[in-house]
Amino acid sequence: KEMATFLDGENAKQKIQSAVHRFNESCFQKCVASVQSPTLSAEEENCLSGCVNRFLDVSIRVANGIQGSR
Amino acid sequence: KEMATFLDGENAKQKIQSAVHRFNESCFQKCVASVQSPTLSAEEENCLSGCVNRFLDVSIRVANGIQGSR
Amino acid sequence: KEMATFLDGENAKQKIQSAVHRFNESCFQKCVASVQSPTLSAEEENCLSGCVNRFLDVSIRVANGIQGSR
Amino acid sequence: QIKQEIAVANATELVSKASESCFNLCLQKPYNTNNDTCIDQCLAKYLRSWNIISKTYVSRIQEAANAGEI
Amino acid sequence: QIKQEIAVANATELVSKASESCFNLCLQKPYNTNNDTCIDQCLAKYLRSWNIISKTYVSRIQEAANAGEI
Amino acid sequence: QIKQEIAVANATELVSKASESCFNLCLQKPYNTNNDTCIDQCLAKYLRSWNIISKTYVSRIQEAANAGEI
Repeated sequence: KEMATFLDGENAKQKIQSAVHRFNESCFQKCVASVQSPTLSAEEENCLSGCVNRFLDVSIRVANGIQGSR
Repeated sequence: KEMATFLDGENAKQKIQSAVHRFNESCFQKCVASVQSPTLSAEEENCLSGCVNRFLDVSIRVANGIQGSR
Repeated sequence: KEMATFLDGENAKQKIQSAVHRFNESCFQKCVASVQSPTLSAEEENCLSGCVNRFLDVSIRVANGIQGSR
Repeated sequence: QIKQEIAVANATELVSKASESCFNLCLQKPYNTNNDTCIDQCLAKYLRSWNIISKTYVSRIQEAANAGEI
Repeated sequence: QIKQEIAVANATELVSKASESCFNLCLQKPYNTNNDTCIDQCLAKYLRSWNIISKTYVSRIQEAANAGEI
Repeated sequence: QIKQEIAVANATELVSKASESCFNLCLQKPYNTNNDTCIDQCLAKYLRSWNIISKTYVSRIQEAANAGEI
């Protein structure tokens, strides 16, 4: 029983990590066009957080839309 | 035995569904460039069915070509 | 025990094959722009081996960089 | 229960792929605002496209099966 | 031990995705020379981006959980 | 039997990746006609590329092993 709870928790953590990898790959590509310094510009940071927030908005809308169309 | 047949059938269905997801992702990207209405134009529909048909033609030719080259 | 050694070996081979598939997909796309003949030009061959060599250099540098940053 | 797991996996895959395609078609940098109308129309198109791809693909498999090719 | 396997899987994924993004931003055909400064700066940016994406994503999940949506 | 399963998996992966690359290099919208000559030449190039990538990659691993790095 404790093992199952532990595994569920690890599983959830793992899903979150995978999602962050996927979002970061896609948003980094969209928001970071050049590498002149090791820090992100304010514009890039703004773009990155917008990218992940809008992607979540879209995913929720799409999921609801698909459920509604059934 | 019945369970095995059931699983084989589900497995085949699942493979087909996965292929449709893959084809749709790729062909939608190639054929649909703008979203001004919720319906597909005749041109887009023609492009989509051409895309999946040609992709299957190419896959069959490539599979035969690889077998022949052995 | 022998079975385990056999499986380890097959596993390593499989990992190498997967990496070659991945590198080839990416480097072919970067280095081969047209298909006028069935042979690779000297320029394309040079680009392909450069691509995989540089990709390995980058991966090693990134792996060391990540370990160092902990 | 296996059927249900497959259905869930398919729905998840559909949400994920439709969201990515529609994000790319409907949103622009720096991703500060939503565009719900575009997302809804895009999703409608994506589902229609899915149906075309699925029908075309399944009929090709049917043909091949009837011709004894598979 | 499961925790450790997940950590290794995550590090591998991070190395692989960061390497690909930074290869694309820092190297040009025919890939005959390295560009270590660019790779180091790119990796620094990639890790900073990862932190932003991760923080934003987790706080969205938190919000949704607090609102009883999930 | 495990060896055979790996061989099948590799062939499937090769067919799938070569088909996608060659589809993109040889066919144009709206995908109404085939281009078999282009596909055959593309496949020949893809397999030659595979050999170069594989040889280069394996020799890099060999070197690293000889130097005691892995």
